[in-house]
Amino acid sequence: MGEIFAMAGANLVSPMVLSFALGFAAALARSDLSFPEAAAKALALYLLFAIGFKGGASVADHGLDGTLVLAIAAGAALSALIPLIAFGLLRAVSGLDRVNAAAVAAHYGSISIVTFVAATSALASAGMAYEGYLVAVAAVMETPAILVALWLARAGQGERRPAEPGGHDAGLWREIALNGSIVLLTGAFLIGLVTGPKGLAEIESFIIDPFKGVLCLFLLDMGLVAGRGMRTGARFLAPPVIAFGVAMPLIGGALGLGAGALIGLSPGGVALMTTLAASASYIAVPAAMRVALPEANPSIYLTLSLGITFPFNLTVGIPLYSAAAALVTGG
Amino acid sequence: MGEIFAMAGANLVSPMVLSFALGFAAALARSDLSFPEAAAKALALYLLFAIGFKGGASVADHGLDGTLVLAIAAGAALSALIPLIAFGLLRAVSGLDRVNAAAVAAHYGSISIVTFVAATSALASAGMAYEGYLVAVAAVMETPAILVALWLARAGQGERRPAEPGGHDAGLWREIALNGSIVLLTGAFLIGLVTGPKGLAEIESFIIDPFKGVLCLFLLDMGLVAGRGMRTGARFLAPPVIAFGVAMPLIGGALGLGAGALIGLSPGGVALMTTLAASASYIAVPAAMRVALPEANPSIYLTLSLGITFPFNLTVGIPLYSAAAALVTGG
Amino acid sequence: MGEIFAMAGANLVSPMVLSFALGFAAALARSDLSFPEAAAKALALYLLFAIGFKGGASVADHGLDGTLVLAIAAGAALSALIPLIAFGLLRAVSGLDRVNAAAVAAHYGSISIVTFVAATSALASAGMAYEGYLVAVAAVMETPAILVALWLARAGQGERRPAEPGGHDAGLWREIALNGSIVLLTGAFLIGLVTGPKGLAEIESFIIDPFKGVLCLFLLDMGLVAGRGMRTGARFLAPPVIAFGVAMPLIGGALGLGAGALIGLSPGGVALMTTLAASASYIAVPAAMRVALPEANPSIYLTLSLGITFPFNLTVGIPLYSAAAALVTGG
Amino acid sequence: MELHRKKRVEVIVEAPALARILRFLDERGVKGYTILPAIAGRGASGRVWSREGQVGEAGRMVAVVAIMDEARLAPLFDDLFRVVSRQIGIVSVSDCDVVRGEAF
Amino acid sequence: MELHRKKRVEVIVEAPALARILRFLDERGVKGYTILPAIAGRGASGRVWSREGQVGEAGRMVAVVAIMDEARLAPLFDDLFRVVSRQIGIVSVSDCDVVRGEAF
Amino acid sequence: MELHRKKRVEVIVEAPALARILRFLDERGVKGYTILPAIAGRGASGRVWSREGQVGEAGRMVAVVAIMDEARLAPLFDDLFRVVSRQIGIVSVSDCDVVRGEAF
Ligand SMILES: Nc1ncnc2c1ncn2[C@@H]1O[C@H](COP(=O)(O)O)[C@@H](O)[C@H]1O
Ligand SMILES: Nc1ncnc2c1ncn2[C@@H]1O[C@H](COP(=O)(O)O)[C@@H](O)[C@H]1O
Ligand SMILES: Nc1ncnc2c1ncn2[C@@H]1O[C@H](COP(=O)(O)O)[C@@H](O)[C@H]1O
Ligand code: NA
Ligand code: NA
Ligand code: NA
Repeated sequence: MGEIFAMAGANLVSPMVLSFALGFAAALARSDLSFPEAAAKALALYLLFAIGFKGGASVADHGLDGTLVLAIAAGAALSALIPLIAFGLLRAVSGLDRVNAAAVAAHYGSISIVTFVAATSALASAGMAYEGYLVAVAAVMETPAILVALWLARAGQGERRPAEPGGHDAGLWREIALNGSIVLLTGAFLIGLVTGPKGLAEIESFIIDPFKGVLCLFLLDMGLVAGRGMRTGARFLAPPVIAFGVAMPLIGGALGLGAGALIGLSPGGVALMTTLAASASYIAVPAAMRVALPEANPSIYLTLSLGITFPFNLTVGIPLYSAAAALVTGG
Repeated sequence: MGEIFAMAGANLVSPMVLSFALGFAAALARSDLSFPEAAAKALALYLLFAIGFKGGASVADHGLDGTLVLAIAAGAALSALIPLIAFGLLRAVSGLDRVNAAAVAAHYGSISIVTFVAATSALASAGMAYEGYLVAVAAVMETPAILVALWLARAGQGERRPAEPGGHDAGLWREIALNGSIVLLTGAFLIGLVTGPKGLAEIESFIIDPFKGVLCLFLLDMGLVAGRGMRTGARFLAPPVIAFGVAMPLIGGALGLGAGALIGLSPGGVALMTTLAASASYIAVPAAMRVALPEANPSIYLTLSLGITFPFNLTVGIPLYSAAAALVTGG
Repeated sequence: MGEIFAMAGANLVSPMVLSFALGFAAALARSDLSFPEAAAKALALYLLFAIGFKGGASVADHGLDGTLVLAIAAGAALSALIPLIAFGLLRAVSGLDRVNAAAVAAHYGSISIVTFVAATSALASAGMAYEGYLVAVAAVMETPAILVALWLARAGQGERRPAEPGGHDAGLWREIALNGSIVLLTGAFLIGLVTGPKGLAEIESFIIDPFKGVLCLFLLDMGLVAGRGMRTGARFLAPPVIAFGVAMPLIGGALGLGAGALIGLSPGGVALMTTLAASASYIAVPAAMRVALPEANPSIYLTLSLGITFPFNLTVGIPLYSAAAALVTGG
Repeated sequence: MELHRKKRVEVIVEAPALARILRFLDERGVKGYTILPAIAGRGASGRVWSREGQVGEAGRMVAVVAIMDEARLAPLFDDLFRVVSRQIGIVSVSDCDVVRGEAF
Repeated sequence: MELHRKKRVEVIVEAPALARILRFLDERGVKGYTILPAIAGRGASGRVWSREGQVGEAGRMVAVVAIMDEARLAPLFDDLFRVVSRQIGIVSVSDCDVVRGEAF
Repeated sequence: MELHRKKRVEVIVEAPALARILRFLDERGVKGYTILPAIAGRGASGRVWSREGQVGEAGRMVAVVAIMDEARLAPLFDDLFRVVSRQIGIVSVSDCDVVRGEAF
């Protein structure tokens, strides 16, 4: 128990979390501190490339154990299941209409890769190893949630509305499946897998050594964006919606914890599976919702996911999930 | 004396100074070499974060000695005093009117964080240590000069002009105080202070190892911008104004030297205090002047600060101030 | 022979080539993965600065051997000669008109610095050293090809057309000679030369350690741009033009190989000279052609150079040129 | 040189919907368009946006400018408006003159 | 669809003054605006600017586009001009047509 | 405030030709202009471009906006069109109103 608090405390005063807090505070105080869009995107590309490559190289090094397929199946199942729970919960308690509830639900079934990255970083500091292929699980979890949420949104509309001009659905599915971040994460994973530890050795002073520092800068930017989102968007979040933003990661996380333990992941692996299930997308899914469900209000789902759930997971969630994983696996 | 020339020589042929010279020459020759705005801003964010964090971590490591408060008070006093001297000098010799003289004066009371960073880098090469909290002194020196300069500009207008539409002064003060670079510098300093050497160890391969190289690229860009400024703006600078741009850093530097020695800073600390006092802002203060004193001509203050004083400090000033600091402290 | 295939195989599954392939495939599949323009430019600036600096520092370290002047003269001669061959070949087999053939020819006489950088990286992996001043040779080879190609294009127009409004030719020559990438490459080379191994030591954790990783990210972006180019531009390339895009690097490379061997470069040096002669510009020359030969169709020369020749050189060419260089020099 | 009167259509729309708008313009045979970035804005909803520091596309706006003949615009305008009005965005039309009348 | 004639106000102004301009537009109840970046320019003063490589805001320009009803513009235009003319910048007004007339 | 009718010239042109266009405007005594970035486009040729990930200038477009008096425009317009039409780009002209008539 003491250890848990120690890890939670260490997490809270890590440069990563403090950088996020700095950005969040600066935005709330209306400082003009800001990152150029191009710089934020470049940092995100770096993080995706590095985390994907490292995962692949680690699989190449340690070999594939049989749980890989199970983990991927479990990830896909969680991504499809969580939106159903989220949708039910939102409809029951939040007063959001069907379309908005479905749009929010999609975010929670999908994942936040930055939360995942921050968790790997916290695990590394705590000396907990994890399965490299969880990066592939993360990539797999991005999409199913979107499909389920669209089905939820449209189930209520009786039948599909007539085709809109310029609105090919085929284009939409390709866009979702070939979404840049999935492609980069998966591609870098495959490159890491093919080139293995030798490839990693060639570029590790780029993708390993400065990784945590880059993550700090990126979290600083996330803090700025999240804080600005809260400043301008908080009025769109009714109290039950805010409560959902804290409760849902715990529910999703519990499912991830169970799934990870069942399929026999390592303690670190269970912690990451829990984190993935608990995290909510705020990059890929919002864009997909603007295309597929334009009637839903982005001020609700973006503010909730980035302004409430992301900070919760980053500060309280990650140490909690790690502790729970250690407990459950006896690790 | 020989040592001084040796250090000056070493400084002149350092990769940092040569990178600046390359940019300056390329711009004067009208090469189309240029940095994207977003890249330049990203480099600046990196430098602010890194220098702030290192300062804080160093204070956490070495403990606060009693001179911290003195140094901050001295910095604030210098920042308020230097504009008075600069203003008097400009009015006496340069022929600038009250508003333009006040706007220029604000720049010299404030500081250039890149000059500070270059000085820390030169000190490191020369093996001179310095107090980590001088980063906080730098942050404190940004603002007072602006307030004094506005008072100087308005003192002559009898009374304040009537409120302009859209021109809330309260907004202005908040903007100046919560200026992005002050917030980032101070915030990173605090993060370094809280996380200490352990936090630094986590991200030092990002904020320490590549630091000098990043600084070279940034100075290359500064050279390009300064050279372009001189090419298009030199005609706005009368000879006495140019002379001021070289004399004022020496005057300000002398005050900084005295203050630093009086409060008992280390030789490296005195060198930095001298550099701060000698340096002139070219990022934060110009933007503040466009808001607060739009009547002043930006071609004068930007060209002077970036095209004359910055190169002077970078090439001649820093080794001179370091040598003087060594002399005065007997270090 | 076995070694050659081994090196070719190793090159094909290097993180560099796979990153390019990932980008190329993502673009062909119409993924929305993309780099911000500012990030791509920043990566290019880094690579130019790093490769130039390293070359200069290496010359400072190893001293200038007498072949430097010969190598530069050979580079300039190749850059002027290759467009003549390319132009003749294109006019004979491709059906391109005079202006388009001349524009394409300019690209093949000039060089691709990224191909050069990738070759130095492959040489390093294979443990082959090379002369640092080849960076200067690369800089010299950018321009002559443009002049020859303009002469080829205009030779057929009888006499020069009357001056266009806004079309000063003097401006054009300065733009070409002071082109940003030449200035940066040459400037960084000179800085490396002046500051030598000591300067390199100061910034090597920025320009050496992360170099290969940065190159991977940049090649990923190149893959995206090249793939997008092929997707939208392939219809502008008739089969003989495509064949030219593969044959011409072999012809140019053979000339480079002979020249490099004749003047007595090291095996690595010959490999680089071959690579320079084989590579085709896709940054500097296209822009120059838009200014100097706006009648030529950019969809032809850009698609050919970036979509055909660059991938060919990166995957097949570099190991082939290295093997040939080893063979010829007996190295 | 003789000038020809054309319509300049300006669509300011959220970035995720851009592909849909362009697909629409392509299908309807619009001859050309140019996309300009926007950096921030505010709408009647009071919703403020800014692309500073943003990684995602949602909450970013772009401006599509297409110059075309009135005869080409008339049959597609209502549908264009319908596509845009489902998204965050506005459409406006103004007059302009060009030289090569047949190219628009 | 019926079109309604509106005014398109375009303010090209230095970036440090942007907050002041937007505050003004907000206070005067303007319903919406969009801010576009500019990359370079030259004015009557001969002053050339370019944002390449710039870190600071001074010496950078932006374009604010606001479409609004003439009845809304008339009472605020003189003050808007006064704000802009203290800064580096220009204001121009042109006609345009929109669909939802009441939204502007 | 009294408004003066001016012409707003908009040149959308490939980036490598920008220096040439600006040199032309400078030589002809145009009092001011502003350059806006573009991010993508398509023309009558079917050629699609996008500046995403691009390092070079070729295949990138910019928009030059210059507000000027009709009397100033008339003598330079034909030559401007000639310069632009050799490059990838289009020119359009529309009406707008400004306050300080003599400044344009
Ligand atoms: N009247 C207007 N003038 C210019 N841009 C507008 C106007 N109204 C809305 N916009 C733009 O369209 C976006 C969405 O508007 P809205 O849907 O009203 O929130 C705003 O953020 C602005 O960028
Ligand atoms: N006639 C004009 N047309 C378009 N933009 C202009 C014009 N005049 C000035 N500008 C813009 O406004 C800025 C400041 O102009 P000035 O105050 O005259 O130096 C210029 O740098 C241009 O970006
Ligand atoms: N009708 C149009 N409206 C707006 N922009 C256009 C139009 N036609 C061409 N453009 C722009 O000019 C570029 C070159 O056109 P083109 O020369 O026809 O390929 C396009 O990529 C667009 O950015
Ligand atoms: Na989730
Ligand atoms: Na100072
Ligand atoms: Na070549």
